[in-house]
Amino acid sequence: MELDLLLFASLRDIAGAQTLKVDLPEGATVSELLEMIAQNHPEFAPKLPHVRVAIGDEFAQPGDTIPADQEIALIPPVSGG
Amino acid sequence: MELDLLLFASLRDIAGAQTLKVDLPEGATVSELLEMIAQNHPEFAPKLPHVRVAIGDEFAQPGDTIPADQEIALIPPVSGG
Amino acid sequence: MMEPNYEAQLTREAIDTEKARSWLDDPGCGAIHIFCGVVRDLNRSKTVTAIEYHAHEPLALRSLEKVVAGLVDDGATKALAIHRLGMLKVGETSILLGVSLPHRKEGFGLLERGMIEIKSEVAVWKHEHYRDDAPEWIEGS
Amino acid sequence: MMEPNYEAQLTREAIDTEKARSWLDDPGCGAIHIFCGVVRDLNRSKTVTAIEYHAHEPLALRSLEKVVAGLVDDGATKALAIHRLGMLKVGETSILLGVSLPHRKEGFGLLERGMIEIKSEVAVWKHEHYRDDAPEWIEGS
Repeated sequence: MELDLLLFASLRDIAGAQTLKVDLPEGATVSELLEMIAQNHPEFAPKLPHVRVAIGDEFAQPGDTIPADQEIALIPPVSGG
Repeated sequence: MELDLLLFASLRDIAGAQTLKVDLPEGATVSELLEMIAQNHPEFAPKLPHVRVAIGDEFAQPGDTIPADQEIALIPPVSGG
Repeated sequence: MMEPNYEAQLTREAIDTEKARSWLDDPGCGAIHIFCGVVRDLNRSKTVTAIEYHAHEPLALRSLEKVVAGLVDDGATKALAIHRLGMLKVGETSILLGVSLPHRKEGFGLLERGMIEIKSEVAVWKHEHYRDDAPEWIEGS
Repeated sequence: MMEPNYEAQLTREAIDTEKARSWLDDPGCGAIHIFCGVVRDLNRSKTVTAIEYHAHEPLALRSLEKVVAGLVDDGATKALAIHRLGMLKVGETSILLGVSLPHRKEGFGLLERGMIEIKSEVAVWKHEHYRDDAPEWIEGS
Protein backbone atom coordinates (compact mmCIF):
# COMPACT_ATOMS: atom_id res chain seq x y z
CA MET A 1 0.00 0.00 0.00
CA GLU A 2 1.13 3.57 -0.72
CA LEU A 3 1.21 6.09 2.11
CA ASP A 4 2.00 9.77 2.42
CA LEU A 5 3.77 10.04 5.76
CA LEU A 6 3.37 13.41 7.48
CA LEU A 7 6.69 15.00 8.37
CA PHE A 8 7.42 17.62 11.03
CA ALA A 9 10.19 19.99 12.09
CA SER A 10 13.67 19.05 10.80
CA LEU A 11 12.25 16.06 8.90
CA ARG A 12 10.55 18.52 6.56
CA ASP A 13 13.83 20.28 5.93
CA ILE A 14 15.54 16.95 5.19
CA ALA A 15 12.78 15.89 2.79
CA GLY A 16 12.28 19.36 1.35
CA ALA A 17 8.58 18.53 1.62
CA GLN A 18 5.79 18.09 4.18
CA THR A 19 5.22 14.44 3.32
CA LEU A 20 7.21 11.36 2.34
CA LYS A 21 5.70 8.79 -0.01
CA VAL A 22 6.36 5.17 1.02
CA ASP A 23 5.20 1.81 -0.28
CA LEU A 24 4.54 -0.79 2.43
CA PRO A 25 3.25 -4.36 2.41
CA GLU A 26 -0.24 -4.76 3.95
CA GLY A 27 0.04 -5.61 7.63
CA ALA A 28 3.43 -3.94 8.11
CA THR A 29 4.14 -2.79 11.66
CA VAL A 30 5.43 0.51 12.98
CA SER A 31 8.94 -0.90 13.44
CA GLU A 32 8.92 -2.35 9.94
CA LEU A 33 7.95 1.07 8.61
CA LEU A 34 10.90 2.68 10.40
CA GLU A 35 13.33 0.01 9.13
CA MET A 36 12.08 0.52 5.58
CA ILE A 37 12.61 4.29 5.84
CA ALA A 38 16.14 3.81 7.17
CA GLN A 39 16.99 1.57 4.17
CA ASN A 40 15.24 3.44 1.37
CA HIS A 41 15.74 7.01 2.66
CA PRO A 42 19.12 6.97 4.43
CA GLU A 43 19.04 10.77 4.80
CA PHE A 44 16.51 10.20 7.65
CA ALA A 45 18.53 7.46 9.34
CA PRO A 46 20.32 9.64 11.95
CA LYS A 47 16.96 11.03 13.11
CA LEU A 48 15.00 7.78 13.32
CA PRO A 49 16.22 6.51 16.73
CA HIS A 50 14.43 9.53 18.27
CA VAL A 51 11.35 9.52 16.04
CA ARG A 52 7.97 8.24 17.22
CA VAL A 53 5.16 7.25 14.88
CA ALA A 54 1.63 8.56 15.29
CA ILE A 55 -1.44 6.86 13.82
CA GLY A 56 -4.29 9.36 13.63
CA ASP A 57 -4.28 11.34 16.89
CA GLU A 58 -2.45 8.72 18.98
CA PHE A 59 1.17 7.68 19.39
CA ALA A 60 1.69 4.12 18.13
CA GLN A 61 3.63 1.22 19.65
CA PRO A 62 6.40 -0.55 17.67
CA GLY A 63 4.26 -3.67 17.14
CA ASP A 64 1.12 -1.82 15.95
CA THR A 65 -0.02 -2.52 12.41
CA ILE A 66 -0.01 0.44 10.04
CA PRO A 67 -3.56 1.01 8.82
CA ALA A 68 -4.27 2.14 5.26
CA ASP A 69 -7.03 4.57 6.20
CA GLN A 70 -5.47 6.83 8.83
CA GLU A 71 -2.91 9.60 8.81
CA ILE A 72 0.58 8.31 9.68
CA ALA A 73 3.10 10.84 10.99
CA LEU A 74 6.77 10.81 11.95
CA ILE A 75 7.18 12.68 15.23
CA PRO A 76 10.66 13.98 16.15
CA PRO A 77 11.28 15.00 19.78
CA VAL A 78 8.76 17.74 20.56
CA SER A 79 9.67 21.23 21.76
CA GLY A 80 6.38 22.95 22.54
CA GLY A 81 5.32 24.63 25.74
CA MET B 1 2.12 59.09 78.10
CA GLU B 2 -1.34 58.46 76.66
CA LEU B 3 -1.71 56.26 73.58
CA ASP B 4 -4.60 55.17 71.39
CA LEU B 5 -3.71 51.59 70.48
CA LEU B 6 -5.11 50.46 67.15
CA LEU B 7 -7.17 47.27 67.41
CA PHE B 8 -7.98 44.73 64.70
CA ALA B 9 -10.29 41.80 64.07
CA SER B 10 -11.71 40.19 67.24
CA LEU B 11 -9.96 42.75 69.45
CA ARG B 12 -12.32 45.38 68.04
CA ASP B 13 -15.30 43.25 68.96
CA ILE B 14 -13.97 42.77 72.50
CA ALA B 15 -13.35 46.50 72.93
CA GLY B 16 -16.47 47.57 71.06
CA ALA B 17 -14.16 50.16 69.47
CA GLN B 18 -11.33 50.52 66.98
CA THR B 19 -8.85 51.81 69.56
CA LEU B 20 -7.94 51.28 73.20
CA LYS B 21 -6.69 54.18 75.29
CA VAL B 22 -3.76 53.31 77.57
CA ASP B 23 -1.49 55.32 79.85
CA LEU B 24 2.14 54.19 79.86
CA PRO B 25 5.30 55.44 81.57
CA GLU B 26 7.83 56.98 79.16
CA GLY B 27 10.34 54.36 78.01
CA ALA B 28 7.98 51.41 78.51
CA THR B 29 8.75 48.39 76.34
CA VAL B 30 6.49 46.28 74.16
CA SER B 31 6.33 43.52 76.77
CA GLU B 32 5.51 46.01 79.51
CA LEU B 33 2.70 47.34 77.34
CA LEU B 34 1.26 43.83 76.96
CA GLU B 35 1.53 43.13 80.70
CA MET B 36 -0.22 46.39 81.47
CA ILE B 37 -3.08 45.54 79.11
CA ALA B 38 -3.45 42.07 80.66
CA GLN B 39 -3.77 43.66 84.12
CA ASN B 40 -5.94 46.67 83.35
CA HIS B 41 -8.07 45.16 80.58
CA PRO B 42 -8.49 41.50 81.53
CA GLU B 43 -11.06 40.99 78.76
CA PHE B 44 -8.09 40.96 76.33
CA ALA B 45 -5.98 38.57 78.40
CA PRO B 46 -6.94 35.32 76.59
CA LYS B 47 -5.94 36.87 73.26
CA LEU B 48 -2.63 38.42 74.27
CA PRO B 49 -0.39 35.34 74.05
CA HIS B 50 -1.03 35.37 70.27
CA VAL B 51 -0.94 39.13 69.77
CA ARG B 52 2.03 40.92 68.20
CA VAL B 53 2.66 44.63 68.52
CA ALA B 54 3.37 46.85 65.52
CA ILE B 55 5.10 50.22 65.74
CA GLY B 56 4.33 52.24 62.61
CA ASP B 57 4.64 49.87 59.66
CA GLU B 58 6.92 47.32 61.34
CA PHE B 59 6.41 44.49 63.79
CA ALA B 60 8.14 45.23 67.12
CA GLN B 61 10.29 43.02 69.35
CA PRO B 62 9.38 42.48 73.05
CA GLY B 63 12.28 44.66 74.25
CA ASP B 64 11.58 47.61 71.91
CA THR B 65 10.67 50.90 73.54
CA ILE B 66 7.20 52.24 72.74
CA PRO B 67 7.61 55.64 71.05
CA ALA B 68 5.16 58.48 71.70
CA ASP B 69 5.02 59.66 68.11
CA GLN B 70 4.09 56.55 66.09
CA GLU B 71 0.99 54.46 65.63
CA ILE B 72 0.97 51.43 67.95
CA ALA B 73 -1.22 48.49 66.96
CA LEU B 74 -2.19 45.14 68.46
CA ILE B 75 -1.98 42.48 65.77
CA PRO B 76 -3.87 39.22 66.32
CA PRO B 77 -2.93 36.23 64.12
CA VAL B 78 -3.49 37.32 60.54
CA SER B 79 -5.78 35.56 58.08
CA GLY B 80 -5.27 37.29 54.75
CA GLY B 81 -4.37 35.79 51.43
CA MET C 1 16.24 55.06 35.62
CA MET C 2 15.56 51.38 36.24
CA GLU C 3 11.99 50.15 36.57
CA PRO C 4 11.43 48.59 39.99
CA ASN C 5 11.39 44.79 39.71
CA TYR C 6 8.91 44.17 42.54
CA GLU C 7 5.61 45.70 43.45
CA ALA C 8 3.12 45.32 46.31
CA GLN C 9 -0.36 46.79 46.26
CA LEU C 10 -3.46 46.92 48.42
CA THR C 11 -6.56 47.61 46.35
CA ARG C 12 -10.33 47.92 46.62
CA GLU C 13 -10.81 47.22 42.91
CA ALA C 14 -11.18 43.82 41.24
CA ILE C 15 -7.78 42.27 40.49
CA ASP C 16 -7.14 41.79 36.74
CA THR C 17 -5.03 38.71 36.04
CA GLU C 18 -4.08 39.81 32.51
CA LYS C 19 -2.89 43.19 33.76
CA ALA C 20 -0.76 41.42 36.38
CA ARG C 21 0.69 39.18 33.68
CA SER C 22 1.62 42.25 31.60
CA TRP C 23 3.35 43.85 34.58
CA LEU C 24 5.39 40.65 35.11
CA ASP C 25 6.40 40.40 31.47
CA ASP C 26 10.10 40.75 30.71
CA PRO C 27 12.01 40.00 27.48
CA GLY C 28 14.45 37.74 29.36
CA CYS C 29 11.70 35.64 30.97
CA GLY C 30 10.31 32.41 29.58
CA ALA C 31 8.05 31.74 32.56
CA ILE C 32 5.30 33.68 34.35
CA HIS C 33 3.67 32.04 37.37
CA ILE C 34 0.51 33.46 38.88
CA PHE C 35 -1.38 32.33 41.96
CA CYS C 36 -4.84 33.71 42.74
CA GLY C 37 -6.42 33.16 46.13
CA VAL C 38 -10.18 33.20 45.64
CA VAL C 39 -13.18 33.50 47.96
CA ARG C 40 -14.84 30.10 48.12
CA ASP C 41 -18.30 29.16 49.23
CA LEU C 42 -17.36 26.87 52.10
CA ASN C 43 -15.11 27.28 55.14
CA ARG C 44 -15.06 25.16 58.31
CA SER C 45 -18.33 23.54 57.15
CA LYS C 46 -20.20 26.84 56.86
CA THR C 47 -21.67 28.29 53.69
CA VAL C 48 -19.80 31.52 52.97
CA THR C 49 -21.64 34.28 51.11
CA ALA C 50 -18.92 36.97 51.19
CA ILE C 51 -15.69 37.88 52.94
CA GLU C 52 -14.70 41.33 54.07
CA TYR C 53 -10.92 41.78 54.04
CA HIS C 54 -9.66 44.27 56.56
CA ALA C 55 -6.03 45.42 56.95
CA HIS C 56 -3.63 47.45 59.01
CA GLU C 57 -2.74 49.08 55.73
CA PRO C 58 0.78 50.52 56.28
CA LEU C 59 1.90 47.37 58.10
CA ALA C 60 0.30 45.04 55.54
CA LEU C 61 1.80 46.91 52.60
CA ARG C 62 5.25 46.88 54.17
CA SER C 63 5.08 43.11 54.82
CA LEU C 64 3.79 42.45 51.32
CA GLU C 65 6.71 44.45 49.92
CA LYS C 66 9.16 42.37 51.95
CA VAL C 67 7.67 39.18 50.53
CA VAL C 68 8.04 40.24 46.89
CA ALA C 69 11.47 41.77 47.49
CA GLY C 70 12.52 38.40 48.97
CA LEU C 71 11.29 36.54 45.89
CA VAL C 72 13.39 38.80 43.65
CA ASP C 73 16.40 38.29 45.95
CA ASP C 74 15.94 34.54 45.49
CA GLY C 75 15.80 34.45 41.72
CA ALA C 76 12.58 35.98 40.40
CA THR C 77 13.22 38.56 37.68
CA LYS C 78 10.03 40.35 38.75
CA ALA C 79 7.55 39.74 41.57
CA LEU C 80 4.10 41.23 42.14
CA ALA C 81 1.63 40.89 45.02
CA ILE C 82 -1.80 42.52 45.09
CA HIS C 83 -4.11 42.07 48.08
CA ARG C 84 -7.72 43.11 47.73
CA LEU C 85 -9.53 44.76 50.64
CA GLY C 86 -13.20 45.37 51.36
CA MET C 87 -16.20 43.13 50.70
CA LEU C 88 -15.64 40.32 48.20
CA LYS C 89 -18.14 37.90 46.72
CA VAL C 90 -17.54 34.19 46.21
CA GLY C 91 -15.27 33.71 43.16
CA GLU C 92 -13.41 37.02 43.44
CA THR C 93 -9.61 37.12 43.76
CA SER C 94 -8.47 38.22 47.22
CA ILE C 95 -4.73 37.85 46.61
CA LEU C 96 -2.66 37.62 43.47
CA LEU C 97 0.99 36.63 43.72
CA GLY C 98 3.07 36.42 40.56
CA VAL C 99 6.67 35.98 39.52
CA SER C 100 8.49 35.92 36.21
CA LEU C 101 11.85 34.28 35.59
CA PRO C 102 13.98 32.96 32.73
CA HIS C 103 13.03 29.30 33.30
CA ARG C 104 9.98 27.86 35.01
CA LYS C 105 11.54 25.37 37.41
CA GLU C 106 12.16 27.60 40.44
CA GLY C 107 8.92 29.56 40.03
CA PHE C 108 6.64 26.96 41.60
CA GLY C 109 8.62 26.92 44.84
CA LEU C 110 8.97 30.70 44.95
CA LEU C 111 5.20 31.20 44.69
CA GLU C 112 4.52 28.54 47.30
CA ARG C 113 6.97 30.13 49.74
CA GLY C 114 5.62 33.61 49.02
CA MET C 115 2.08 32.51 49.84
CA ILE C 116 3.20 30.93 53.13
CA GLU C 117 4.87 34.22 54.07
CA ILE C 118 1.83 36.27 53.08
CA LYS C 119 -0.47 34.02 55.10
CA SER C 120 1.68 34.37 58.21
CA GLU C 121 3.01 37.93 58.00
CA VAL C 122 0.63 40.26 56.19
CA ALA C 123 -1.70 42.17 58.54
CA VAL C 124 -4.98 41.35 56.83
CA TRP C 125 -8.00 39.67 58.41
CA LYS C 126 -11.03 37.94 56.97
CA HIS C 127 -14.47 38.82 58.34
CA GLU C 128 -16.48 35.92 56.97
CA HIS C 129 -20.17 36.27 56.23
CA TYR C 130 -22.26 33.11 56.29
CA ARG C 131 -25.63 32.10 54.95
CA ASP C 132 -26.79 30.65 58.27
CA ASP C 133 -24.68 32.30 60.97
CA ALA C 134 -23.45 35.67 62.20
CA PRO C 135 -20.21 36.95 60.63
CA GLU C 136 -16.95 35.89 62.25
CA TRP C 137 -13.40 37.20 62.32
CA ILE C 138 -10.90 34.59 61.22
CA GLU C 139 -7.59 34.69 63.07
CA GLY C 140 -4.70 32.49 61.93
CA SER C 141 -4.76 30.60 58.66
CA MET D 1 -25.83 18.72 31.71
CA MET D 2 -22.54 19.02 33.51
CA GLU D 3 -19.96 21.50 32.29
CA PRO D 4 -16.74 19.70 31.36
CA ASN D 5 -14.11 20.24 34.05
CA TYR D 6 -11.12 20.20 31.73
CA GLU D 7 -10.39 21.89 28.44
CA ALA D 8 -7.53 21.82 25.92
CA GLN D 9 -7.19 24.28 23.07
CA LEU D 10 -4.84 25.11 20.22
CA THR D 11 -5.18 28.71 19.12
CA ARG D 12 -3.70 31.27 16.75
CA GLU D 13 -5.01 34.18 18.85
CA ALA D 14 -3.24 35.86 21.77
CA ILE D 15 -3.93 34.00 25.03
CA ASP D 16 -5.87 36.08 27.58
CA THR D 17 -4.85 35.26 31.17
CA GLU D 18 -7.96 36.85 32.72
CA LYS D 19 -10.27 34.86 30.45
CA ALA D 20 -8.42 31.68 31.46
CA ARG D 21 -8.82 32.61 35.12
CA SER D 22 -12.59 33.07 34.60
CA TRP D 23 -12.88 29.68 32.96
CA LEU D 24 -11.08 28.08 35.93
CA ASP D 25 -13.26 29.83 38.49
CA ASP D 26 -15.46 27.59 40.63
CA PRO D 27 -17.43 28.41 43.81
CA GLY D 28 -15.77 25.57 45.70
CA CYS D 29 -12.24 26.66 44.81
CA GLY D 30 -10.04 28.88 46.94
CA ALA D 31 -7.01 28.59 44.66
CA ILE D 32 -6.33 29.25 40.98
CA HIS D 33 -2.83 28.53 39.67
CA ILE D 34 -1.74 29.72 36.25
CA PHE D 35 1.52 29.13 34.45
CA CYS D 36 2.37 31.03 31.25
CA GLY D 37 5.25 29.95 29.05
CA VAL D 38 6.50 33.04 27.25
CA VAL D 39 8.78 33.65 24.25
CA ARG D 40 12.04 35.04 25.57
CA ASP D 41 14.76 36.92 23.78
CA LEU D 42 17.61 34.48 24.37
CA ASN D 43 18.03 30.75 23.78
CA ARG D 44 21.27 28.78 23.62
CA SER D 45 23.19 32.09 23.55
CA LYS D 46 21.38 33.37 20.46
CA THR D 47 19.20 36.47 20.29
CA VAL D 48 15.68 35.30 19.49
CA THR D 49 13.40 37.67 17.57
CA ALA D 50 10.34 35.40 17.18
CA ILE D 51 9.29 31.78 17.43
CA GLU D 52 6.95 30.00 15.07
CA TYR D 53 5.05 27.20 16.81
CA HIS D 54 4.06 24.39 14.54
CA ALA D 55 1.92 21.36 15.52
CA HIS D 56 0.55 18.05 14.43
CA GLU D 57 -2.77 19.47 15.46
CA PRO D 58 -4.99 16.40 16.09
CA LEU D 59 -2.16 14.60 17.91
CA ALA D 60 -1.17 17.69 19.92
CA LEU D 61 -4.75 18.42 20.96
CA ARG D 62 -5.33 14.82 22.03
CA SER D 63 -2.13 14.82 24.15
CA LEU D 64 -2.99 18.19 25.67
CA GLU D 65 -6.43 16.82 26.61
CA LYS D 66 -4.81 13.83 28.29
CA VAL D 67 -2.62 16.14 30.37
CA VAL D 68 -5.51 18.24 31.70
CA ALA D 69 -7.73 15.19 32.21
CA GLY D 70 -4.90 13.70 34.29
CA LEU D 71 -4.68 16.83 36.44
CA VAL D 72 -8.41 16.60 37.18
CA ASP D 73 -8.05 12.89 37.99
CA ASP D 74 -5.36 13.84 40.50
CA GLY D 75 -7.28 16.50 42.39
CA ALA D 76 -7.77 19.64 40.29
CA THR D 77 -11.39 20.78 40.27
CA LYS D 78 -10.80 22.25 36.81
CA ALA D 79 -7.82 22.23 34.46
CA LEU D 80 -7.18 24.25 31.30
CA ALA D 81 -4.36 24.15 28.74
CA ILE D 82 -4.09 26.49 25.76
CA HIS D 83 -1.19 26.20 23.31
CA ARG D 84 -0.66 29.01 20.85
CA LEU D 85 0.45 28.23 17.28
CA GLY D 86 1.91 30.39 14.52
CA MET D 87 4.43 33.21 14.75
CA LEU D 88 4.92 34.74 18.22
CA LYS D 89 6.93 37.77 19.24
CA VAL D 90 9.13 37.97 22.33
CA GLY D 91 6.89 38.40 25.40
CA GLU D 92 3.86 36.57 24.04
CA THR D 93 2.37 33.57 25.86
CA SER D 94 2.96 30.31 23.98
CA ILE D 95 1.37 27.99 26.56
CA LEU D 96 -1.03 28.61 29.43
CA LEU D 97 -1.67 25.84 31.92
CA GLY D 98 -4.09 26.46 34.79
CA VAL D 99 -5.80 24.55 37.56
CA SER D 100 -8.30 25.45 40.24
CA LEU D 101 -8.80 23.55 43.47
CA PRO D 102 -10.26 24.03 46.95
CA HIS D 103 -6.86 24.64 48.63
CA ARG D 104 -3.65 25.85 47.07
CA LYS D 105 -1.15 23.30 48.38
CA GLU D 106 -1.43 20.61 45.69
CA GLY D 107 -1.74 23.10 42.84
CA PHE D 108 1.97 23.93 42.54
CA GLY D 109 2.92 20.29 42.02
CA LEU D 110 0.06 19.65 39.59
CA LEU D 111 1.12 22.55 37.36
CA GLU D 112 4.74 21.50 37.48
CA ARG D 113 3.88 17.94 36.49
CA GLY D 114 1.50 19.12 33.78
CA MET D 115 4.22 21.25 32.21
CA ILE D 116 6.68 18.35 32.20
CA GLU D 117 4.08 16.21 30.42
CA ILE D 118 3.30 18.96 27.89
CA LYS D 119 7.00 19.46 27.15
CA SER D 120 7.53 15.75 26.49
CA GLU D 121 4.24 14.63 24.92
CA VAL D 122 2.54 17.40 22.97
CA ALA D 123 3.39 17.38 19.25
CA VAL D 124 4.42 21.02 18.90
CA TRP D 125 7.75 22.29 17.61
CA LYS D 126 9.49 25.63 17.87
CA HIS D 127 10.99 27.15 14.74
CA GLU D 128 13.23 29.80 16.28
CA HIS D 129 14.09 32.97 14.43
CA TYR D 130 17.31 34.73 15.40
CA ARG D 131 18.71 38.20 14.94
CA ASP D 132 22.05 36.93 13.61
CA ASP D 133 21.44 33.42 12.27
CA ALA D 134 19.12 31.40 10.05
CA PRO D 135 15.98 29.98 11.73
CA GLU D 136 16.31 26.59 13.40
CA TRP D 137 13.91 23.84 14.38
CA ILE D 138 14.19 22.96 18.05
CA GLU D 139 13.75 19.27 18.85
CA GLY D 140 13.56 18.08 22.42
CA SER D 141 13.23 20.47 25.35
